[in-house]
Amino acid sequence: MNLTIILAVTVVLAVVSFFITRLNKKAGGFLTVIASLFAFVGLFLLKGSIGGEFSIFYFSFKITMVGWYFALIMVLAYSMTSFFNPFWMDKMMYPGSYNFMYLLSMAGTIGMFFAKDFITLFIFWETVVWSSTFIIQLGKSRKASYVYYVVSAIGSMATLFAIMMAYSVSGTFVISEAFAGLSGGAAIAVFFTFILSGLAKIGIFPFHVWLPAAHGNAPHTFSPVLSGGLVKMGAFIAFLSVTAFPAYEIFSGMFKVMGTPFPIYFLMALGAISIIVGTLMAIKQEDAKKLLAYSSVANGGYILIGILMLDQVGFAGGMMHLVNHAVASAAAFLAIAAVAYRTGTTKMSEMGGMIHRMPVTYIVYLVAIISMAGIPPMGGFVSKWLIFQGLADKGMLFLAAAAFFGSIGSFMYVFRPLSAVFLGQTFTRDLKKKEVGFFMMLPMLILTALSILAGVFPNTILRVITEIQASVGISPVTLAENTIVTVNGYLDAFRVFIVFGFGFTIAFVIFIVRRKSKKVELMDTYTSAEFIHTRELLHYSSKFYAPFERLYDKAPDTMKLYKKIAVKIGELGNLTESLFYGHKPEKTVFWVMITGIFVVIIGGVV
Amino acid sequence: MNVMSFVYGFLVLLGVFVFQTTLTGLNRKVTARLQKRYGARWYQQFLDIFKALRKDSTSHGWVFDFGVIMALGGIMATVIFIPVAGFEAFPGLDNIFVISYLLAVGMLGMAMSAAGSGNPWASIGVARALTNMLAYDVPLMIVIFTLIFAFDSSSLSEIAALQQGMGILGWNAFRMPLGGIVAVIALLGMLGKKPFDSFIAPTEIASGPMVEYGGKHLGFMFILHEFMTFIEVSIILSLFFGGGATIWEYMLKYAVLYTFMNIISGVMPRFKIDQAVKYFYRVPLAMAIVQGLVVIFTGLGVTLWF
Amino acid sequence: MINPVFMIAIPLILAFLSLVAARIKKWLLLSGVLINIAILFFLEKGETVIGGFKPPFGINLILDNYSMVGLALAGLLLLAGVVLSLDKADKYSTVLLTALAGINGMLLTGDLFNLFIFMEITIISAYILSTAGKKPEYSFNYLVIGSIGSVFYLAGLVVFYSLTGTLNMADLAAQNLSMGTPELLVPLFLIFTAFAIEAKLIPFGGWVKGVYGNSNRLTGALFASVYASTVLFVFGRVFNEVFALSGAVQTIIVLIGVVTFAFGEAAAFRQVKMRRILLYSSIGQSGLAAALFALGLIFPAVLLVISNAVSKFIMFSITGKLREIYKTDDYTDLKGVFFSNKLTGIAFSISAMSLIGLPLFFGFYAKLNALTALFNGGNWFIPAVILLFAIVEGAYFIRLLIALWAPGKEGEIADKSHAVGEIRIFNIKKSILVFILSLVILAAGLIPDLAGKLISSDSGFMGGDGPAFTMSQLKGGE
Amino acid sequence: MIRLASLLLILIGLYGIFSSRNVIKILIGVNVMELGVNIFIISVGFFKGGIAPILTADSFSSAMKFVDPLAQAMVLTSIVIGLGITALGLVFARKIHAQYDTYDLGAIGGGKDD
Amino acid sequence: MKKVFTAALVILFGVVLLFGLSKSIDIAGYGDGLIPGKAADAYINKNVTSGTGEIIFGETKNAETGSANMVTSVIANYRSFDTLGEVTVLFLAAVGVSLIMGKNSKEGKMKKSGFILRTSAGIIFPVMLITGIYIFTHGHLTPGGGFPGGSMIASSFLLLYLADENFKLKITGFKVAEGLAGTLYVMVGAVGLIIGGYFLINFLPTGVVGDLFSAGIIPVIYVLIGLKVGSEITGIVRDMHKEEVSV
Repeated sequence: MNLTIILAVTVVLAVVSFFITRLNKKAGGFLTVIASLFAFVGLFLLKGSIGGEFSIFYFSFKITMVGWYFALIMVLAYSMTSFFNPFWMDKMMYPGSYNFMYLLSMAGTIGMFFAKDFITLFIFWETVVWSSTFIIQLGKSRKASYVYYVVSAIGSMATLFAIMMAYSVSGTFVISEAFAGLSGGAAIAVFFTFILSGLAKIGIFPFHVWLPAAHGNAPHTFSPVLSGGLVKMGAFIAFLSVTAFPAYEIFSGMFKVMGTPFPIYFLMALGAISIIVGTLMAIKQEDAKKLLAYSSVANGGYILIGILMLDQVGFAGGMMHLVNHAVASAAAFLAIAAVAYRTGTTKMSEMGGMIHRMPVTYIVYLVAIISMAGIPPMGGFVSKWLIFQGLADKGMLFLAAAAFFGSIGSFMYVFRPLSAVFLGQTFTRDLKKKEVGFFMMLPMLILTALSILAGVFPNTILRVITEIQASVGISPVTLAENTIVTVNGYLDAFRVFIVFGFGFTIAFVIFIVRRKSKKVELMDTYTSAEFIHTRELLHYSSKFYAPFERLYDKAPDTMKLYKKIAVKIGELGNLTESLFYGHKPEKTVFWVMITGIFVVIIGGVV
Repeated sequence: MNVMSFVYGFLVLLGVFVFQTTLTGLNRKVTARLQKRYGARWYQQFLDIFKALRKDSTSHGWVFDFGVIMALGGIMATVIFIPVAGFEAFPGLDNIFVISYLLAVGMLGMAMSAAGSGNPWASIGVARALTNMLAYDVPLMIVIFTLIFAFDSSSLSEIAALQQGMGILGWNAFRMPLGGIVAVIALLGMLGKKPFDSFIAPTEIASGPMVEYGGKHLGFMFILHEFMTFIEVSIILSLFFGGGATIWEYMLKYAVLYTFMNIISGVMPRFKIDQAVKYFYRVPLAMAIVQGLVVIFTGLGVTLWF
Repeated sequence: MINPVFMIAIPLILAFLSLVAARIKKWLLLSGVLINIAILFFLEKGETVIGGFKPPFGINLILDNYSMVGLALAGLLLLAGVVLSLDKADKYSTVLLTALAGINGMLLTGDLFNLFIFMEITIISAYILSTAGKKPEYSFNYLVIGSIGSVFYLAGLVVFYSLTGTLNMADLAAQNLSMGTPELLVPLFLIFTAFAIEAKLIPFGGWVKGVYGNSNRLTGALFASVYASTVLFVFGRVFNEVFALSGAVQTIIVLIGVVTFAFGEAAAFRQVKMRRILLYSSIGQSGLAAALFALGLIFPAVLLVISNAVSKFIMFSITGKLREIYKTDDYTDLKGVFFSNKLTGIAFSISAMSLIGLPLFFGFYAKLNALTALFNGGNWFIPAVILLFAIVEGAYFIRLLIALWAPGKEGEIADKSHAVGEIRIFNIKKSILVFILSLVILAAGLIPDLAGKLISSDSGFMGGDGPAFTMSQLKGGE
Repeated sequence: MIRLASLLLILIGLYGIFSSRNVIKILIGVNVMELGVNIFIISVGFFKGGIAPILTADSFSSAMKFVDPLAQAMVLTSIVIGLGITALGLVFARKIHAQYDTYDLGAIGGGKDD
Repeated sequence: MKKVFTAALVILFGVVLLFGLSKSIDIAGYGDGLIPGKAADAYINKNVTSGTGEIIFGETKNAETGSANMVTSVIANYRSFDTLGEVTVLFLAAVGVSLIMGKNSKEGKMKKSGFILRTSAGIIFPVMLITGIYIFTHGHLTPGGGFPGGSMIASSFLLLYLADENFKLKITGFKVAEGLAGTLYVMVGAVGLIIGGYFLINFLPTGVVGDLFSAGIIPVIYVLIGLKVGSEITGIVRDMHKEEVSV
C-alpha cells in the first residue's frame, strides 16, 4: 500500500463527501465510514513499507514504525467512530462541512505521524487543529471550541518556536537531525517549548482545561475521536521530545531526580499532577462526557509519564496505554453517544436503568471502564502494570503515589456513569427506548473485543512496541510467549485470564445449580417504610460522592488562570485603546513628542 | 499450566473457605466476649451460608445476578493466586499488582450487583466503599511500592520468603515500622472493620443492600466476604509478617493477625467517610511517604537493622 | 512596452475628465481601474526619466519587482473594491481615480520630494473618503495628524537635502550616509514619523480607530488593503533603499513595530465590534511588517503585507456589508449569519485563517518566512513575541468565526434556528467574486513556492534576500 | 537665527494643536507649523549674498551667485498643499459645527461609532 | 496647570529636537546654503542634459529650459511632474470640498456689504483678473506664475462674493475649465512623450532667455495651471460659501 494513495483518497473523499452530503445527508455520512475504513486497511497494509521515504507535493514523509503505530491507533478511532456519523447528520447544522472536516482532520493526523520534517508535521498538525475546531463548535458549546483552539494554539505556537529555534542552529527541519547541536539554555528552551504542544494536546495540567470543554461538548460523534485519537497526537510530540530531541543525552549533565534529568522529571511531575487533577475532577462531574474527558486527562498523565521514562518497561507501558486508552475511551464515548442517541442527553442525573433497554451498550461500556480503570483481564491493566513496574524500578515514589491515586480513583469515577446511566430504575421517558441498530453496535463491539484481546494477548501489541524501542535505541521489553518479564516480576496475562475464567465458571456453576430466583421489578425494593412510586426519584445518581467532593470543592479552577490572563490581555488592549486613540489630535501630538524625546535620548544625541 | 494447577486451585479454594469461615465463627465469639455477650457457636457461619444457599431468592434483573457471579468468580480467581506458605497453584503469578487489581474485579461485580438492585441505599454503600478504598489504598500502595523497590520483586511469595529465617525482627513490620503501621491501619480499612466500616455501617445503610439479597445471592455474598477477608489479611501477612514457612505457621500467624484486627475493631467507634479519607491522607500517607523516602534514599530496612 | 508614467497619467486624465463629464464618472472610474490593471503587465521595467532630465536633476520612476508587486496588489484590490461596491464608489469616482494616481505614483517614484507629493495626494483622498463615515471629528483628527506628518517629513527631507543637495532616492543612497549615527537621528525620526502615522504604528496612528471604525464597505476595504499596503511598501523602500537603517534608529523602529504588533493584537482581543477587531488587527499586522522592513527582511515583510491586504480586503468588505444590512457590526448580534451565506462565510473564514497564519493558507507561508528570516538573523525575541501574540490573534479570530458560523445557546447543539437573518450578504455574483479572492489566498497557500516565485522571481527585492524559507527546501532536506 | 525661528514656529504650531481643542485654532496651529517648515526650507536654500534666482537685466548671468531655486520650488509646492489641506480642514470644521453645533472637540466626546 | 504642562512638554520636545538637529545641520547659523554639487546648481546653469556654458539674460538661445525665472524652470520643467501632482492636490482638495459640502446645500448669503466695497469691486475686479492672467503668462520671466496668478483670479471672484450678497456663480464653466486644463496638462506631457520620448519633455523651442515667447512649454503649462488653480480656488470659495440646509 502506498501512503500517497491513502492521503490522496482521503482528501479527495473529504471533498466529495462535502458535496455528496449536500445531496443526501446519510450518503455523506456513509462515505466517511468508507473513507476511514479504507484508510485503516491501507495503513494496516502499509507495515510492509516501513522505512520508506518519499515526498508528495512538497511534503516529505518517512514511514516509521512509531508513526505507523500512532497512525493506526488514530485511524482506528476515526474509523470506528465514523459508523455513528450517518445517524447524526440530521442533527448537524453543517453536515457537509462536518464530513469534510472529519476526513480532512483524519488525513491530517495520518500525514502528521509520517512526516519526515517538522514543517510537514506542523502543517498537518495545524490542519487537524483548525478542522477539529470547526467540528467542535457544532456541538453543545461555542466556548468549548474557542478554549480548544486557544490551548492548542499555545502549544503549537510554542512548538513552532522550538522548531524554528532548532532550525537556526542545525539548519534543517528533518526530524531526525533538526535538534542536533543544541546545548545549554537553548536546549532547555527548545525542549520545553517543543513539548508544549504535546502537553497541550494530551491535556496535561495546566493545559487540561480544553478536554472537558471540548470532549464534553463536541458533537457526540466527535468526542470519541477527540479522546481516543487526537489526544494521542500529543503523545507523539512527547515521544519525539525524548527521542528525536535526545533529552536524556542533552540533559545528562544536569541535576537528576531518581536518575532522571530534572527537566524530564519536571514534566513527569506535571503528568502526575494531571493524574490527580483529572481524577479528582472526574469524580465531581455530573455529565458523563465531561467525566470521561477528565478521565482522559488522568490517562494522559500515565501516557506522558510512561513515554518520558524512555526505558525498557515504563516506556512500553506508556506506549501500550495509548492503544488501550484509545480503544477504551472511544468505546466509552461511543457507548455514551449511543445512549444519547436514544435519550438525547448525557447528564447522568437525567438517566437511569438503561441496561434494561440497551444491554449491549452496557456491556461495551462495562468492558471499556474495566480497561480504563486498569482491572484485569482488559488491556488497560497490562499497560498500567508496566508503568507501575517501571516506576517501582526507578523508585519514583511521588509519581507512583499519583499513579496509584489515579488508578484507584478511576474505580470511583468510572463506576458513576455505570451506576447512574445503566443501573437503577429506568426513567419513565426511556421505558420504550430500544437498543441502537446493528450498524452502530458494530464499532462498539469491535472496540470491546479489542479491549479484551489487548488484555489477554498483550504481547501482540507489545511486539510492535519492542520494535519501536529498538528503533529509538533502548532495550526492548522482554517478552516470552505469553509472558511479559520485568526486573520485578512477570505477568502472564493469558493465564490470569484463564484463572479468572476458572473462578467465574465455578461461581457460575454454583449459581446455576441453586434454585432459580424470582424476578422482581426494580421499583420493588426495600425503602425503609417509605413508599416512592416515581422511578426518577428512587434512582440515586446526582452528587454521588458528595462527602468526598466536599473535601476539595474549594480547590482553585485552572480555567480561572486562563480567564485572568485573558483579562490582562484585554486590559492591555484597553490601555492601548484609551491611551492612543480618540478623536482629538492632541493625543497623537503628545505621543509624537514623547516618542521624539524618548528616541533622541535613547539614540544618544542628548 | 496444567490440569493439576486447576485441581490445586480448587483445593485451595475449599481449604480457604473452611479455614476462614471457621475463623470468622470463632471471631464472632471473640467479639461477643469483648462486648460481654455469649456469642454464637463457632460453626454458626457455616450454617448461615448453607442455609442461605438453600433458600429461595429474588432477583432484580440480570445484572443483579451477573454482578454476584462476577464478584465471586473474580474473588475466587484472586484466592487461587494467593501464595499460602510458599505454595502456589499457579507458580509465579502471585504478582502483587495482579492480586490487588484482580480483587477489584470482585469489588466491581459486587458494586454492580448492588447498584443493579435499584435500592438507593446500595448506591450510597458503593459510593462509600469506593471512597474508602481510595483512602486506604494510596498509603498502602506506597508502602508496597517501597517494598518492591527494596526487594526488587513484586511477587508476594518472594517477599514473604525474604523475611523468613531471621526471627521476628526479619519481618517487614519491624524492618520498616512505619510501613508496618500503615499496613495494619490499611488492613482495617480493607476489611471494613471499625473505625473504617462506614460503607457497611450496619445500623445506617446495611438494611438497604442486604435486604435486597436473599437465598443464594446472600449465600454468595457470605462466601465472597470470607474469601475477600482471606485475600486481604494474606496480603498483609505475606508482605509484613513474613508469611509462613509452613502451612501451620501460616495459619497460626493468620489467626493471630485476624483476631487482632477484630479486637481493635471491637473497641473502636466509627469514622464518617470523609473523616476516614482525611485521616488516611494525613497520618498513614505521611508515614508511608516517610517510610518510602527512608528506604529509597538510605536503604535502611532493606537489610536487617540489627 | 508601455511607459510607466501612464500608470499615473491615465487615472489623472480620467479624474480631470470625470469632473467635466460627471454623468459617466462611474464608468470612467471603472475603466480607469481596468486600464490600470491591463497596462500593468506591459510596463517597461527599469528606470523611466520624466521630462528628459536625468536624475538626480529630473524625476524618475522606478519599476522593479518591488514596485511591480505593490502596483499589482493595489491595482487589483482597488479594482475588486470598486467592482464590489460600485454604488458606493460612484460618489467618490474622482477621488478614487486621483487616489489611484497617487498610489501608483507613490509606488513608482524615485524621488523623495515627488514621493511627498504623491503621498499627499493619496492621504488627501483618504481624508475625503473618511468622511463617508459621517463622523467629521475623526476625519478632522486624521487631517491634523496627517498634516503634522507632512510637516515632519518635509523638515526631515530638507535636512537631508541640505546635507547632500539631492532629492533623488538613488542619489541620496549613493552618498553613503551612515544612518546609525546620532547625527542623522532626528531627521530620520522626522521622516519616520510621517510614515509611522500613515502606517498606523503605535503611538503615531491615533487617527485609525475613528477612521477605520466608521468606515463603510468601500472605504474600510480600501483603507485596510490598498492604502495600508501602499504605505508599507513605500516604508519598506524608503527605509531600506534610501535610508538603510542601522544602529540605534533601527532598534527603535523595530521596537516600535513590535510594540505595535503586540498592543494592536491585545486591543483587538477585547473588541466585539467586527470593524474594531479588524482595525486593531490591521494595526498589529502593519506593526509587524514595519518591524520586518526595518530589519531589512523585505521578502517576508512583502508576503505579510500581501497576505494581510487581501485578507483584510475581504473581511472589511463583508463586515461593511453586514453592518449595512443589520445596522450593527457587533458579532454577538450577528451569530450564525454565515449560515445562509456559505460562500461569503467561507471567504471570510479563509481570510481570517490566513491572517492567523494557519497552514494551507498563504498567511502561514508569510509567517514561516518571517520567522525563518528572523531566526537566521539570530533574533529569537521577536519571533517569541510574534508567536505569543499569534495566539491572541488566533483567539479572537477563531472566536469571531465561531460566532458567525455556529449560533446556539451554550449547552445546546448549534442550531440554525438561532441564526441571525436569512438575508444574502452579497448577491451571487459578488459572493463569487469575494470567494474567488479568498481562493487566491488558499491557492497561494497550497503552492506557496510558486506564489513566492511569482512575487519575487526568486531574487528578492532591492538586493535583499529572497525567500528565507521555501517548501521545496523540505524535499531536499536542507 | 532664522532656522531657530522656523523651528520655534513649528513648535508654536505643535503647541497650538496640543493645547487647543477648538477646531479652528487647531487648524491655525497646523498652518503655523507649515509656515515654520516653509521658512525652514527657504533658510536651507539661502546663502549670504545670494540673489533671487531670476535672470533679469541686472542679474544677467547664470555665473552669478543665485540662491537655491529648488528650495523655493519646494516651498511653493508645500504652500499649495498646505492650502489644499487647510481648505479641507475648514470644510471638516464646518461639518463638525453643522453636526454638533460646536467647534470644541472637547465638547463632542468622540461620539459612538455608527 | 495643564497649560504649563503642555508648554513644558513642547519646550522639552523643542529643546531635544534642537539638540538633535544641531548635530545634522547648523541650526543657529543662516546663509550657508551653498552646498557643493547639489542638484540645484544644474538648474541655475541649465546644464542638466548638456552643458551650454554660461547663460546670459537676453542672449542665450535655445538653452535647456529657456526660462529666465529659475524657480519657474524648476517648477514647470525640471520638476514639472511634481507640479502636476501639486495641481492634483489642489484639485483633490476642491473636489473634496464640494463633495463634503454636499448636494443638499444651497448657496449661503453674505451680509450686505458697504457702499465702497460694492462700487470699487466693479472697478477692481477686471484689474485683478487681468493682473492674475498677466502673472501666470509671465511666470517664466518674472516672479509669480500659475499659482499666484490663479489665486489672484480666484480672489477677484471672492471680491465679487464679498461685494454682492446676491452674487451667484455659474459652476459648470469653472468645472469644465478645471477639468480641461488638468487634462491638457497631462496631454502636453503625453505629447512630449510621443515627440521627445519623455513625459513632460520640453518639446517646443525654448527661444531666447528673457523673451515672452521663450522657454518652450513652460508658459503653456503655466497658463494651464493658472486657469486650473484659478477655477479650483474659486470653486473652493464657492463651495465654502454654501450653507447646509439640514444636518
